[in-house]
Amino acid sequence: MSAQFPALIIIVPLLAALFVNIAGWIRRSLCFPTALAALVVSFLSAVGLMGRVMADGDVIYRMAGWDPPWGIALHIDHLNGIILILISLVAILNLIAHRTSAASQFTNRLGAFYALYLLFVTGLMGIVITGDTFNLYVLLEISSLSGYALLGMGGGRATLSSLHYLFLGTIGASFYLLGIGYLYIVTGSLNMVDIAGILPALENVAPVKVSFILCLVGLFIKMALFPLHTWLPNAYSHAPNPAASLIAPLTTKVMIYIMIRLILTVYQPDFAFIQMEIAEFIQWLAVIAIIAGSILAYKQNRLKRMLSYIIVVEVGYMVGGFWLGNAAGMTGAVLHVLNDAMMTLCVFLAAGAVMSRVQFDEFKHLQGLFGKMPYTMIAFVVGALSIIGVPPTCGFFSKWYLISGGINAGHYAFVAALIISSLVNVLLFFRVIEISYFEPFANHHHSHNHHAESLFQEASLDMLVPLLVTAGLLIAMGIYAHILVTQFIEPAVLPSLMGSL
Amino acid sequence: MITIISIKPLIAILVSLLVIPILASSRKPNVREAWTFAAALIKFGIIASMVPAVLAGHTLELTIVPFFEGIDFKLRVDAFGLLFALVSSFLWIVTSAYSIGYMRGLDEHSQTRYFCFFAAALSATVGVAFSANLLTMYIFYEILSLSTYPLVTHHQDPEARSSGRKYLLYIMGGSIGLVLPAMVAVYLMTGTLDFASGGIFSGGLAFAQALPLLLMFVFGFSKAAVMPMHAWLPAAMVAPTPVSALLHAVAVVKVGVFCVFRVITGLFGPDLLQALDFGTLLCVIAAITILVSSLIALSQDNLKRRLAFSTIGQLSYIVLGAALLSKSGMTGGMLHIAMHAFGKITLFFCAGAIVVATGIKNISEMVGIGKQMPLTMAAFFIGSLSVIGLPPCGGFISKWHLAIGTIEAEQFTMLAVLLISSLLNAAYFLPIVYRAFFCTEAESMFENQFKEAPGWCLAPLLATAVISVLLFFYPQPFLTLSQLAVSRILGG
Amino acid sequence: MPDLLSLFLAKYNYWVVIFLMMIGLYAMMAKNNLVKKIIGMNIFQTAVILFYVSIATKHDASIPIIGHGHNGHHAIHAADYMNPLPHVLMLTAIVVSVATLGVALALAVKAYQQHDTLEEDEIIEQLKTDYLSQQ
Amino acid sequence: MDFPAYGDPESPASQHVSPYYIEKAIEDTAVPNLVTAVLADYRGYDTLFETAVIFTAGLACFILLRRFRREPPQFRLYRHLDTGVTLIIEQGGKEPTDSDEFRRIDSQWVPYDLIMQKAVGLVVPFLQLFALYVIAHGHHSPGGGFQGGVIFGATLILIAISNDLRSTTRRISETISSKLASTGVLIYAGTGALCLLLGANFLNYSQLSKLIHVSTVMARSHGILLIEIGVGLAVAAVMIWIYYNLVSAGRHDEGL
Repeated sequence: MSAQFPALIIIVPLLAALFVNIAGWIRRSLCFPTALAALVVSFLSAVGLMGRVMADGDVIYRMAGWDPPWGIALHIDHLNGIILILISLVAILNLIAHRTSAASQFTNRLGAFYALYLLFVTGLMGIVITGDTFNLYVLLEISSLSGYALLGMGGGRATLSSLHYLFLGTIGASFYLLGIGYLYIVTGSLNMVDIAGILPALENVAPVKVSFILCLVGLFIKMALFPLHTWLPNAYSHAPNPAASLIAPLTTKVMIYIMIRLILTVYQPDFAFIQMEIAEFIQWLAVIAIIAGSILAYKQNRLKRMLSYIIVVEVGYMVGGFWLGNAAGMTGAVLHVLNDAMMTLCVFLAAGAVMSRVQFDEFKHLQGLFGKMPYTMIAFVVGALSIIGVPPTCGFFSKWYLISGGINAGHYAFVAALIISSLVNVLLFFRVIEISYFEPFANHHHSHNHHAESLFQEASLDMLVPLLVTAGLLIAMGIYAHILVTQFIEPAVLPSLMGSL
Repeated sequence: MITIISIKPLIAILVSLLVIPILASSRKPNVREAWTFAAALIKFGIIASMVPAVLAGHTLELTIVPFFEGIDFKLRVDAFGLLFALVSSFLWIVTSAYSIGYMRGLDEHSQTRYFCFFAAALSATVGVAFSANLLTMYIFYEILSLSTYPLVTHHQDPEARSSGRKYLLYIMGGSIGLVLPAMVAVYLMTGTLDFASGGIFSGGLAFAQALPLLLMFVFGFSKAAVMPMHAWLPAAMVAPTPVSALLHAVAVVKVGVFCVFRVITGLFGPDLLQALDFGTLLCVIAAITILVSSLIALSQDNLKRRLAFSTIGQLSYIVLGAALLSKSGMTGGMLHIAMHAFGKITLFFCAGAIVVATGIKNISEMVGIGKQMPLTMAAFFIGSLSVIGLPPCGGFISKWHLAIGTIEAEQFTMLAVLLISSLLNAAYFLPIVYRAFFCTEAESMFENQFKEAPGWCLAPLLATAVISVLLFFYPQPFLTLSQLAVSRILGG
Repeated sequence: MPDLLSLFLAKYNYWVVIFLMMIGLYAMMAKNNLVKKIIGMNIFQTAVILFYVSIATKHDASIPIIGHGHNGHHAIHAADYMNPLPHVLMLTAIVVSVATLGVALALAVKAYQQHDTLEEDEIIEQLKTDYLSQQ
Repeated sequence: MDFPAYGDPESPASQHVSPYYIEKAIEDTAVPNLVTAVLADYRGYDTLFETAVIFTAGLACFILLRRFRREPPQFRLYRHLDTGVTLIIEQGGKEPTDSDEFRRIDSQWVPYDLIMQKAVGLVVPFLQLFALYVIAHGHHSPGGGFQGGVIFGATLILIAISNDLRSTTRRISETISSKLASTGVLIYAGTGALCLLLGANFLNYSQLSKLIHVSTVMARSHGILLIEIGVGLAVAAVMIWIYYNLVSAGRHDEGL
């Protein structure tokens, strides 16, 4: 049975999505349990798969029994093994957290919501696990489409911002498709490892460079790197909470994973970093992304918009860290992919919990929450500390690697940008914590019913437990960062790096 | 010099952390206070149990979890760390007694939260004392600054909010902005951050690299309140007095100075600093801080702000002690941590007692208070003697060692600075005491309608005063510990 | 000069693809009406599909269906038939573009319901006024 | 640009992977139409997610637009069947729903076009037959699941356009179209999972030979046929589902 883990990870959520849609019409109470069961199965198989990868190296799963260049092969190594576990974990936590609020928001469309939720997770898992470039495009589209639908569900500006996200996302995906097309013309194959074998032997390198640029530009749009980030703040801040706290932590991280996969497996690092001469340019792009993102985040007065801009900053960290080109930078970038997903989930869940009680997320509505919702705010503080980079939490360790990578590569502007953005993060988060800690609980948002004070209490239990579990995970990932790095990230990043640099 | 692997240091740190859930869940105040007391006593007991081992020259170590190659979450109890831990844990017992009286006296709100964060702050302080490398110390340093933030802003009024913002800005700004990059740079240069007796820059260090690193550390640890980074300390006086007593006389500021001391002796190492002649530079920085803060203290009317500026001055004595790089200079510096702690905490307790009993905060209104509150003012007098460094109190011994240290290091200007600043200390303490007791009937502002502070406040007050006197006659535990530590650092 | 022209003639399909893509991109960016933007997006995606299909052709090769006479008794040589792979890929890409078109139209219809206009600047105007009235 | 010229056989694209497909497809899957062979078997995983994309689009339109609240429109039109007279019922007026000689028509007042309805009634069965032919003959002639499914969906949309939306929703209600969409994709993924249960990798139809006792090559071609049916069903159902939601903006009462 264990040989079938790669297929199980993808197929079980897909089948569950179909059942959930049917169950949505017949008996709506069935939807949540099936979705949860499917995600738990895929989480366990992801963990089992990671065990197999650790035991006997990379796992190649021939889909439909055909050998790689002809059929599609799923290729699992240390890097995507750990990210698979991350995605399924985030999906499970978010599913449990938003059980009641999803049921109340999507009353008779609950079946469709859970089906889209599962399809989004299947898309991401598929992207991470596949070893075929075109297959990656198809899965990219599935996750983006279900993302557009989930984000478009919110009221007011959500429709228009989701439409903008759709336009930019489609342009990005089409650029990526064109990039693979160029690769296909020159190499004739679609399988990543196969292409990597053919590329060095090619004499005319121009189309390969063009394809690399196209793929990169497409991915930069999808991951919202600074100049191309305009869709992200609107899309995430107007989205309904269950959708936002699922999509925000995962989409940009998986797109960065694709960039890492392309460079490490397909184009090989020495081609990407040395022959292309764009490493310098991208590092400066990342620096601008970090600084501009922090400043824009400071200007916001709504909690979720501020958090969205912080995601843009985190993307700047990861891209800048990865493009430093040295081992420390890359380890930092990959570790930051893991940490940032959990951090963003923790902070968005906390925002969701607050909004489930307060209905608005503008700062003036967050007064006196420490008194009323102590546990939620404690989890929010832990998430905030992790984003700032305070030691016991995991944010500090990835920042440590990024800074040491920056110093090794002699790119001091990047290090300075990291420090400045950490300081701005301190200001950002403590501004929010101050408001909710100092100002008395003004219940102007419950003016109509008089006994609001007593009624207003902590977030519901099934929202609170995942939140506290995530906060605990943040600290655990911090303390055991060393194990994460030596066991999972280094074996993934270093061989291909050592081979070429 | 064998290293014993024992989990005592870990238990010592965790004791106060584990008590927090019990404190948070206990309903009745006395149960809560009883638990705080119990935790304080257990913590002090564990730390005291380590004294014989350390006196015999061993160090207790414990590696918990690896962070990066070459650094892991390691605790090490050596003489210097033990000295600081002893002082802070003993004073926690005294302060928790005092804060019961103070909190009840002014019936402050949300006291459970106060006691929980107080316990967390203490565990972080002991954590800093026992950390074996710079990263572990940095972690506890951050936990300390975060757990003291709610304490400083206890009153939750706008003024507390702005001082809390200033407090965070200086401390988090310093630690993230300056210490983090410096720490990473040191790690990249040497591959390790463990405090080695002779410093870890075995291959020496170019001047151009050493200077920025050293300055980043000295100013980065803004809790040491070296001059440009000191502004948060007077602002933090808005906190309730027990907080400013323990934290700003003993725990928080001493942590800053302790870190600077560790960096100077553990990371750079005396001979490297000697070779690059940074000793004099540090002495100058410390001297400026001492003189300027003592002058400002003179002009302060609010008693607690005056005490705050005097603390800034006294801290720089310790930095001066380290910077002298001479044997008795360092011993004096280390001793001063203990002596100043007891002296200054007595003064803060007196200030708190006066506020509880009479509600007066400014010195100008304290004329003739001696008749109303004789015991408090007597303790105030002893405390100020110890801080000034006059014979009957412990302060004298540490300042004596500092003086000899300046002579050994041929820094005669520093000797002059030492003496002048002691005079300045006297100048801003003794008038308070004089006017409190020896004023004529006419000037006295009190018609004996006030009586002494409540028993809970008075007892710890007198206890610390008596101890600071006893320290003059039996400085043994702290003296031997500091001499042992210095011999290891210089002996190398 | 002639080689540039011959170069253009020999590989005209790539130029056509680039040309179409630019039209699509222009429409998406410049047009104000939502539906026109969606049409632009569709042109953009079709251009990429055209690019793939143009790779598959071979001179004087027939469509990739093996004739009746070839059921196995003598070898099929590849030059006779067109390359089937891009066609397969493009089947998927067409389906994807249709799906995206469907979702985009759904969003446009929803926007029309909420603001009963398809002009983007009017929608943004209305959103601004609602936001200010909320403040 | 040093790309291969248009249509030259030596281009890398046609040298590396595709010759295998051309030569081996017949032996492996006994399906002359290479595109269907590659589509459903060699790269069956791609096509599975392709159908999933269609399914996602259907879900997206449903979740974005569908509104279940019944707010009645301002006025409704009723036409007397034999005379062609149209009644306009204002808000709240009594509607002649019980009598059978009146029939409700869309509010955008469609002219009474008997010819159109009769013609469509005549043509639609043959069209659907052609659609099934296209699905079934994906092996030999160009066509397959997607094309056949779209044609089938188009016939139903033709009915909806010629008559009115309600007549089509009476024939195929929204719940049925949604369930059919799920079952279509389920058939596809189900066969894949079946091969998984039989011991081979996912989507490896040669394992079906254990069930239907036929050579592995024929098992593959039957597997492909099964897949085509699943895809055709799913695509047709989703087309209708999207049409229902898009046209009536989620109210499902009056359409084009």
